[in-house]
Amino acid sequence: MQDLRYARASSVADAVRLLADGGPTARILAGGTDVIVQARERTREISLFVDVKHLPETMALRSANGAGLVIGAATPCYRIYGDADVARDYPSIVDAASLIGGTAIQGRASLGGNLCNSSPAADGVPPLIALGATAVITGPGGERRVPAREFATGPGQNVLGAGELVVSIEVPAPTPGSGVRFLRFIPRNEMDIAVVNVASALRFEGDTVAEARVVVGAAAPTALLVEEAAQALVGQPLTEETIETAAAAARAAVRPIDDMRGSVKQRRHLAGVLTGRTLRDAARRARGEEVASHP
Amino acid sequence: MVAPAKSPYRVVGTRPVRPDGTDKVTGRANYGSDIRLPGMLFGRVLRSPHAHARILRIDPSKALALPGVKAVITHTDFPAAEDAVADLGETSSNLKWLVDNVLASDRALYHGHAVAAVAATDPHVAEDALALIEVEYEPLPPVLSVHEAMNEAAPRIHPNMHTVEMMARFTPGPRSEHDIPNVASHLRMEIGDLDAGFADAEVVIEREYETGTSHQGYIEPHNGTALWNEHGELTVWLSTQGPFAMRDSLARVLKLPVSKIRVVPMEIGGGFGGKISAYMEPMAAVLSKKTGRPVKMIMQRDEVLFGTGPTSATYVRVKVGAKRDGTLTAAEAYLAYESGAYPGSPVGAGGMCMFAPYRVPNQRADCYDVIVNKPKVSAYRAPGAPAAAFAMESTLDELAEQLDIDPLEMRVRNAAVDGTRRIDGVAFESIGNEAVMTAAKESPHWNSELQGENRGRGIAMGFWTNGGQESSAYATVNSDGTVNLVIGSVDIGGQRAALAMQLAETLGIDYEQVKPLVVDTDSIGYTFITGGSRTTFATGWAVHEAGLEIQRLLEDRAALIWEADRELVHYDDDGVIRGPDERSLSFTEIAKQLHRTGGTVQGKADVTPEGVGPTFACHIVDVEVDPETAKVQVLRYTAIQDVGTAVHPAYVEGQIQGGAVQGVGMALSEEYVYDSEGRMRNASLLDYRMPTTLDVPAIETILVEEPNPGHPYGVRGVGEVPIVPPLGAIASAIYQATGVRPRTLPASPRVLLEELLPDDEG
Amino acid sequence: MSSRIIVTAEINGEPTEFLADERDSLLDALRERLGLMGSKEGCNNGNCGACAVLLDGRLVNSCLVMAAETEGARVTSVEGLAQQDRLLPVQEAFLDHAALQCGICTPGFLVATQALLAENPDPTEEQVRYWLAGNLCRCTGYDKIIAAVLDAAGRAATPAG
Amino acid sequence: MATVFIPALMRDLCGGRHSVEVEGATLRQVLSNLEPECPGLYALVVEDGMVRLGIQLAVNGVTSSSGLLRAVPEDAEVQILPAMSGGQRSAAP
Repeated sequence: MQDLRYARASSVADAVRLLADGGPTARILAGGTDVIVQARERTREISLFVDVKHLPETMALRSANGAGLVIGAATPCYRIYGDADVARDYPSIVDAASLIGGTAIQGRASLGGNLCNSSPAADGVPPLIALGATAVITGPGGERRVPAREFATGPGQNVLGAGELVVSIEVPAPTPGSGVRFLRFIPRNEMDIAVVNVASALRFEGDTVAEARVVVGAAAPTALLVEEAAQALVGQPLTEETIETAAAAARAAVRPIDDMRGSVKQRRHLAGVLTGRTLRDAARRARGEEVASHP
Repeated sequence: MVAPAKSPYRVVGTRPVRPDGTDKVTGRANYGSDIRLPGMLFGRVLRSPHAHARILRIDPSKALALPGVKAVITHTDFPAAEDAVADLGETSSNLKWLVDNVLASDRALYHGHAVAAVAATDPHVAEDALALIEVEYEPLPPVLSVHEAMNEAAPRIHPNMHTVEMMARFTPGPRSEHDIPNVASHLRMEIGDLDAGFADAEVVIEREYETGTSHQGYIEPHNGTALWNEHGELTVWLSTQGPFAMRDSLARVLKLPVSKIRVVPMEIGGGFGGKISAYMEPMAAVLSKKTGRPVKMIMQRDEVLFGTGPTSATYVRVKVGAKRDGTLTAAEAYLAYESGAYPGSPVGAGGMCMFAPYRVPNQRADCYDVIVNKPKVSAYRAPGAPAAAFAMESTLDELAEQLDIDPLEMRVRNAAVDGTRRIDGVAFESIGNEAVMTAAKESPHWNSELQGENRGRGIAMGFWTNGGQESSAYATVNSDGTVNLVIGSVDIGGQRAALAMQLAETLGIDYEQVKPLVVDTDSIGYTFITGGSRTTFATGWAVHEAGLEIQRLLEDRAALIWEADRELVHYDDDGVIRGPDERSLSFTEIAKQLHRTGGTVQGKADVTPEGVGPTFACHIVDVEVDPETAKVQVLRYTAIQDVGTAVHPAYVEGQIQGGAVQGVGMALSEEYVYDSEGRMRNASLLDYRMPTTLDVPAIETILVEEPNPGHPYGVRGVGEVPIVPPLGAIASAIYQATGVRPRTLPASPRVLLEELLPDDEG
Repeated sequence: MSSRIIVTAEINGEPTEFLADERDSLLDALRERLGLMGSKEGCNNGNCGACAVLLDGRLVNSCLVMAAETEGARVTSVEGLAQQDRLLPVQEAFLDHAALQCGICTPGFLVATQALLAENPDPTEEQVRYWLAGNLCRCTGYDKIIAAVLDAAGRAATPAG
Repeated sequence: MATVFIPALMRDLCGGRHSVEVEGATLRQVLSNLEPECPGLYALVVEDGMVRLGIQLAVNGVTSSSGLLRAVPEDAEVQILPAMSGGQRSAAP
């Protein structure tokens, strides 16, 4: 563990001040499941942890009817998937929150942390992008909102400026006829980093796909919103043919790398497979069918 | 015979709670890393970032200037180093290799090779100090596979080393006429006439197989705490499978007589063969000597993976010939195993075990021990056998398919029986091989129908033999009718229970009356490691002998008490001593009288038992392969094993289940991943993928109890053979599910997908 | 340079004040500062579960919690599971089923199981396996652990007579 | 007479024979009596008066660490084997 200090923020403004005073090596400490490992293994220089888990804003979880969902940036996964309203209205978020790490990791890890760690393979990010979520950022210059899809700018890099932190994530309310699904591929059945992950969101008008979003993770420097996949789906009923066209679009759009966790060929192929599977499940959910996130 | 209808024993064969159980479910048990001594310092190790590099300079001055840092050591701080350097050449360089592997001398030979160590007042400071030790390296080209290593153009990792024709590891024979680059030794085993055997065959197939490097994966990292006192006496507390083996290693590296070293075995958090060799312990000792304070060292997980001994990555080529009716006529194997940076892979054991379940009159195995720039391999559960068995079992399966014979029937037809000669010439005696195959044939699993798409069932055999070697035990009778049983065998998974049970059986008393105690190397006679499937067998034998001595002494005492003819006094199986005139004393009754009739009684034994019993296993596995992702899910698993007498059946089952799941890991997910520079890329339990609860089903076990005639209670070693069959069984199941036969393991989705994908994709 | 902090927390039911290095994880603090050696370090980066504890009742890996974070918190480690001289049903079940071999992963499994049963007193085998997937065991192949957990759930549901 | 099975790579010391019959009541006697038949073999198996590390000798298929003093029954089979048990001393350098 590198030499570092710990400070507990007493308010969002206090957190902003602590971050600003701490300089570029100050980091927000939410669940800590990434940053504590980075500090211990010295893969990222950190001199100060600013703990934001004692603030109502960062620990929020509100899903007012019709007004969307607000997830505090530090709200741990277990609270997210344990919430009946979230489970009903935002099942793809539950899909992700319930498979990040094991149970003990989910006791701490947060979607805000997942976003800010900005790993291309983050499991929490594709569902947020597919749902059109927005990160609410506060900093020395006040508050700003950045769409989840624009948040990460590269592996480990994001739009946060000096002294800025994500306070919460806002997710629009589901519209009638919509269905969402997130899946990842890992070699084991738990405790792995995604080789590829995909979130899909569909909105039907009758049998016709009125809106579609397919987001592929771990297959490009940041999670990738595959516009061509959406184009292949919108305006038609969802069929195995349109699904295959969307999957082919996902395969064509990804820019994966070869690393110890997966090969280019494997990732490209899996992007197609998971696109198909998430679309089928999303359609089921749109029809009101039960698709379980986990046992 | 699956299980004896009625056990002849009272205690053996029951399932009592282990004596150390309560401490282990309350967090009170003291493992090696739990020790805390006054004034203790904390040590850490600096490791090479290069797989192969000359070490030009090590400058610890900045580290030593850091407040709290008390000492830094390098290779030259070992007293044996000077002699060891002179011990170059082609003859046995054991000592140099041992010392160099603990701390690199002139060259770092693998990523993670220790180059310096530091002791400081606080673990954080020790870690800070590592970054301040300056090491100048000259990187050299690394050699990373047996194929690379054996190529004429390959750099010689040990330039003075020549291939020796060996009887066995470390035993130089004549220098080979063909000096193969980086091959430390070549061992050939042969029986019969191979050419005639193949000439006799009607079908011959030859196939190649490879396996990756896997690690024992014990959850407790290596640890060691040393105190070298002012009188030159060294005490080391640690988690080890072999306190006496560690004492021997320390004596050699530190040039100390064994009487100056006391090794205190703490509870151990898994070993599987990996906690025998010395790694940090000599460093902790020298750091303690330099500072005059106790020094505690604990490895981080990445150090465990790249700085200790995993098992060999392997290449095996096997050729098998058979008649049309399935009768095997000849089998030949070429095995090349990575030994890591120093000689000593378990390739000979691989060659010895792979054909053992079968009656093959003509056999040959050529075994090559190959140096590469990776960690020196260490023992891992049935060392060398899983990879070799994978090759043979897969080939046998393919042969059975070609001949249209059921794979289990193919094995039954060729089963080795009593009198069958193994490749090393030994003729089997009292083996349970056929009984295991019969039990497999009759098992619910084999007789169930496998339904569903993309599913397949595989079956494979495995063979291993267990060890004898030295063990000591003594037992003292307490006045309340209990017995303190003192042993030198570390309890790694229920050994206290299994040993206490054998003593209770011998004495005809209850299991609860025996209180086992594991002690340090000053407190008991030499006891070989807990490993090699030997503890319940060999230490059990010592315990039994100690019990027999107590019986004799109590007979003496009863005769004295009764003033009876000694010849008429007998200790009976029920723990009652009977004499003339229907006199009798129970164990508890006589125990009460000991102090008033001449003092306490102690039985002791030092044994080196023969009569080790070979063991066979047959595993059946059902898998489902996702045709789109190539992910393999194990659906059902049954392990059938000849266990001799199961002393504590629950721990026997546990050994089988644990071994099987380690084999599943080898087959599907576990492997070291290196980059082209030889750096290990996945040195964490996130990316070195051991099976989780979700990756395996319940492991059904069928215990075939074929008692070992060479042991008082019929015990055979059970711990190792269960890791042998899983690789072949799973590979065959994958073939049945997909039509693709994996020849490289692990059959990770990444590798298997390449085979399953249509060529036109992408 | 390291700096020292004083942390006040409730450890296994006892109000406790301890001195820690600001870099200490909760695992470091429990073991090195408080002498509670029951929580084990297997990987020190959240991948094995041997250090699992309850933090304000929630299952976490203590290697991924800073000691400083526990100011004002409730921590339960394996040492805090048993009540006076009575083992919990889950501890008894682990002993009866031989669900431990070397025992190094056992504290983490016990704490995790206790957390599971608090939330779901009657889990299915699949739910047990899912909940415990973050706890690695290398000795047992998990079989007897799962059996012990299912049995413990049954025992807890049946009050002792 | 005991029958000593000769390992493949030592057979050229014994005129290519796979096995040789010799007298001897202990392993030391058997190996000593073998020397005229297989010159050089003794030194490959015995070092400093003890069985070399890494080798084990089996009598009727049973190995032991009792060394050269072990009794050899009449008509016994003797094999010269590589040490192979899990975690044998020779597994570590």
